[in-house]
Amino acid sequence: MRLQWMSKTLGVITLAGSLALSAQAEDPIRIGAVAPKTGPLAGGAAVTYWPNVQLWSTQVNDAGGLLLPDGLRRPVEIIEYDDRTDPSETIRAVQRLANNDDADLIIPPYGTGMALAAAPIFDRLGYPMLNVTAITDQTDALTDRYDGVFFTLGATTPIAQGIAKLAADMKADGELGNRLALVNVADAFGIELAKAAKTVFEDEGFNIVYETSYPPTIQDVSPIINSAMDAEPDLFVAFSYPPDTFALTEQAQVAGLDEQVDLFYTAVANAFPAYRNRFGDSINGVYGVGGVNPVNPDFVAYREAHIEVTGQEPDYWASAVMYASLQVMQQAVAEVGLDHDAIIDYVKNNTFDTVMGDWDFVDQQIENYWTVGQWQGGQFYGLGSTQGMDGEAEPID
Amino acid sequence: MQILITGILLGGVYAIIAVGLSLQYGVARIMNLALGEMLVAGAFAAFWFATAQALNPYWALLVVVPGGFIANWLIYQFLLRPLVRRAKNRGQLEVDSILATFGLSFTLVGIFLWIFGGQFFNYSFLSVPVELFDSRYGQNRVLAFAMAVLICGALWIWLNHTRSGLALRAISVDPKAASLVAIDVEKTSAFAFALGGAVAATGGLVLSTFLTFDASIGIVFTLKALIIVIMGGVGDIRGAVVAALVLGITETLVARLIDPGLTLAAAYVLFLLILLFRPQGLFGRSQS
Amino acid sequence: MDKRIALEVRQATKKFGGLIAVNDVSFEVHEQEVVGLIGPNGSGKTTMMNLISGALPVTGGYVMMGDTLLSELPPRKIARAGVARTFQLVRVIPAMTVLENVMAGATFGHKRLWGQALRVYSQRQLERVGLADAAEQPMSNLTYIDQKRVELARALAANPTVILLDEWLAGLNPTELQTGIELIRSLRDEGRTIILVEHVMDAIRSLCDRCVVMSSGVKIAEGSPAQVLSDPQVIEAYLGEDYE
Amino acid sequence: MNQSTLRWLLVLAVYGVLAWVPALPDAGGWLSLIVPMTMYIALATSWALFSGPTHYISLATAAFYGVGTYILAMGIEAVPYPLLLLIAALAGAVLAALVGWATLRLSGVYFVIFTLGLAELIRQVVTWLQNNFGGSRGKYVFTDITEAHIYWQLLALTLIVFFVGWLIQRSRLGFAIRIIGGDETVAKHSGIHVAGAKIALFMVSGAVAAVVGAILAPRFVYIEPAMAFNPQLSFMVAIMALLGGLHRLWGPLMGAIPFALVWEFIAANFPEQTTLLMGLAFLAVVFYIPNGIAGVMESWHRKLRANQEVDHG
Repeated sequence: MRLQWMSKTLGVITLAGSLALSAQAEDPIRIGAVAPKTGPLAGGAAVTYWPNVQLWSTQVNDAGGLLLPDGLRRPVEIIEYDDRTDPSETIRAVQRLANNDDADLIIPPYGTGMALAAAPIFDRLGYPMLNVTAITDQTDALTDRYDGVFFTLGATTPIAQGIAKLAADMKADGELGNRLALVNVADAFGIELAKAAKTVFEDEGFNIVYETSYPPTIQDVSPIINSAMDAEPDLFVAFSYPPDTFALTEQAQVAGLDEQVDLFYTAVANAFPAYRNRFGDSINGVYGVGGVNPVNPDFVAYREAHIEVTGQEPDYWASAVMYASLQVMQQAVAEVGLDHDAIIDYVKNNTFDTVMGDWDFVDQQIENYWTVGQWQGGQFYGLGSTQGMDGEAEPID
Repeated sequence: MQILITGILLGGVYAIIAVGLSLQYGVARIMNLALGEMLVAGAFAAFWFATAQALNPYWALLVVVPGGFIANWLIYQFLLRPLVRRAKNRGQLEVDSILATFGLSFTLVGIFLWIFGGQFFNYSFLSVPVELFDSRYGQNRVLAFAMAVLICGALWIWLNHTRSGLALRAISVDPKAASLVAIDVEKTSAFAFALGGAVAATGGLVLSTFLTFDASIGIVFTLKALIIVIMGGVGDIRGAVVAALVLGITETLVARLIDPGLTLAAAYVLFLLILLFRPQGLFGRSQS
Repeated sequence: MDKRIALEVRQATKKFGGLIAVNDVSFEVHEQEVVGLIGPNGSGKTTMMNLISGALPVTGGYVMMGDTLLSELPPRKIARAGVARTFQLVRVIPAMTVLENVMAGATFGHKRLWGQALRVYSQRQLERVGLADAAEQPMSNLTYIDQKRVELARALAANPTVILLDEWLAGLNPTELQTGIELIRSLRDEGRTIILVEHVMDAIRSLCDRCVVMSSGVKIAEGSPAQVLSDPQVIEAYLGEDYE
Repeated sequence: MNQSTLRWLLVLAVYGVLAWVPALPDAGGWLSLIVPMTMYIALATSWALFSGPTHYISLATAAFYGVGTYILAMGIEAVPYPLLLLIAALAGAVLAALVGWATLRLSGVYFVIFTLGLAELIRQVVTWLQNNFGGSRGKYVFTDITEAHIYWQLLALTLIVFFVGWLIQRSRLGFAIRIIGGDETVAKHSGIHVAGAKIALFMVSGAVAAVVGAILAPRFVYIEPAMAFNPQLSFMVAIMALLGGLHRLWGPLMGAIPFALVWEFIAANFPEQTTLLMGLAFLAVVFYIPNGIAGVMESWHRKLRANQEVDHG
């Protein structure tokens, strides 16, 4: 009786064990994703972050799963967390993904502040962190300190230089005066960019006639535009985030600032299709951060797939980079599997074929990237980059 | 001059909200911390009319006014009246109503998030310039201010020149005495609470024509409305209007001259000064 | 009356907005004296008590005790100076035991005891008002009359020089009234000064050394109970109220 | 040995056991659950020390917490760590004194409104200062302090809070505050410095929240205003304390533990609905358990005892 019971139990255990084994090949690879679905940056993440996660995971799963070194494919399962644009929530979500959800990989958070806040936790937990939407001048310090942290979209000073050099060239050609209005959103991204830009602009001989910052949750930007107008600037540069980029542009049109200045520049969300859809032809000639080569065939193919899978267009800057970072992860996993140290090591030492072209990480950073672009005839063209990208366009008036 | 006008245009719309709160707190004696959510609801309705229906957002008034009235009436009847009846003393009622309306506020924000998501939203309505005293202002703002004048003026006339308005004022002065002269205090309080909510929702609609909103912004407006009402003197509509203009001008001044990031700080400094020097409000008489 | 002056009220005035509740009232209270503050309802008696105890600040005039100017002090300092009071509508703390309610009077004010001494001392005050056995009961178990006794015990616990009793005898039955009168008299005999607002005429006659009569915020008479109660002005004031 | 010594020995024994949590296998998972819980216990208990007897609902917890966090972030490179904790406590107390002085003389509504916006106010000012004079919004805190260190410190802090609470309950201050809570007029006429007593207690809860903020700062490594002054913290603390019950020292504990557990579950499974559920929790506490879990437990206990007496009699 007793023996029978024991053998039965054993049988059940072995059965369960073999089931687990056979299931392993089908077991999904758990990939965490943390970004705002609520809060000030939710709008930005809804354009740049979440659709790419959806696009990439759909494509991978349609192909039968994520390829591993043993030639097997396992489907990916995305575990999504909303950090509510709150860095402490980001950290908690990353911890939860690692400790409770046993995520195999984690896609880094959206937004500079959130990414910087999460970097030490990624490092502590040992996960590779392929940042996209994190722009800071502390990239060197961070990559020195954290072995598995990578940056792809650029650093603050070169991006600030992008617009400043462009403006300086125009000034040298006599197309632009030297009175500058410089505003920024008071968040990690805006503060660092404004600080870097200020130095560069001053070195280029610009006279800053108006300067201010505003909180990410600002509701009414008309005081900023009105103050800027009173200072009679020749160019208006705003290191802004999605909701305020729209608000600043609209208010500038109401007040007539866009006609008064010769150069109007806003930052994140400028390169969003929604910006064009909202303002139509009136933004022709408006400058913005980043850029793409919209006629590059790789980008066109990516754009079509993006529209097909997610029902919306990618933006003209970070979307493709975001997708490229996922491609890097995919290629690394195919070579070395899911071991975090191996992935980190592989990413450091290899070249990747991405929608952005060939990517080589130098000191854990991508060094060639778009810095400034312009709306031209309903498309956003990259005008300048750090080391010369293919297809740089010429500015129009 | 431009700062002054911008401030007045903004303050005018704040006045709508503050008058709404003043009706609720002055008459029904409940500090409704979920008022801001009524406002956001009004803004959402306008947004929906403007984008999904491609209509003039002011059409939303047809929904917002009766909707706000009914919703607030229900809230008063089913959520707050049990507390009024249960409370042993005024302090108890105060704590309970604060906690309950906070709970309500979070619940509503949660529902908004659920339905609309967490994005910031705005829409373009009449964002074309109009020239006033050599400066340009958005037409939407000027129209919003006109609405504010209309609403506050209508309420003012109603309160001071009609019988039902008189009943409301009587309760706000002394509920006991009011009940002695055959005013149904409970019914009138419920009416005032509902009306206040409807007015606030209308304020939200008006604000949404030129401000950016998101689901959780309500609390900011609740705070501003509270500060205005306290500054103007509880239950005093004239005071609320003046205080709203003061707040609008102060905010614009600070945003223009110091930093747009310090508008709430500016409101707070005003609040603190009032607390320290005139806790009974700008026009309030000191009471025993 | 050759006793020293314990409390001096001089031209005390209290306005609420446009309403003048106490108008230019002056009187003196001597040590070891029981003074009755009487008058029809709404004549400003309770406001007067509030002015003395500091519950309300004076609009004009002053209240002086010895060489302390009470009218510029907050209530807690007045309490510390030795003025204790009861309230027209009983004020006790229902969430506390009877003894704790009494202890409240002897901890922070004129008397500052703590620990065992406080408990023993407070228990003694309870014995005085005849509630020794109720010490550990929750306050809410007591009748309204017993709550009034606790209130008096709390006032006594401060060992005050001046006691303000606001209609403390109201609502007592004849036996209780007699005990109450005896109790107050014994307080005076210990050397305390007592000001009482009262409607119970028997009590006023047998207890008060002097009476101050107020009507519509002003003092209309002052003197021994017999004197003032036969004053035609006083009678008119009271009759006017009775036929309201 | 009297009862209270016995009770304290028991408490110390429990703490002795709890101190070993970091030695458990898979300690990381345990700590990520128990650190926030311990934090909430310290915050909710100190919150109730003030709000329980006075009925003033304070929503300033996030403000004090953020001030503590920032003091640590600013000073970590220059000032010894223990001294920073002390400075944080002091700063929290001073801020509480200032806020209390401005608002505690007035009615509860004013106080709630003021504290509600306080965190946001300080956040705006800090952001503005950093933006204009700091050059960067965030601040890195690199230390060797591990999760286990943080846990031990919080554990010690809760012990201190309980001890201070116990001392206050037995002191004149505690008695004064009970009287104030019962009837402020009686308190005034009994010689109690009403505003002073309220401010003193508010300072205690402010100091504790600031120290908690300082202790937890190293956990986040990158400090920036939006996270340091997160208003949600204020509401979480209030709801936990109210859920547990304010009239007992151990009440908030009864609220913090289950709420932190349930909240962890909610945040993991219904991340979209956290705000909604928090609102419903508020309403549930106000309408159904106004005396908190401690109140419910006591009434059960009373019923049980009454039944026993009936049985024996």
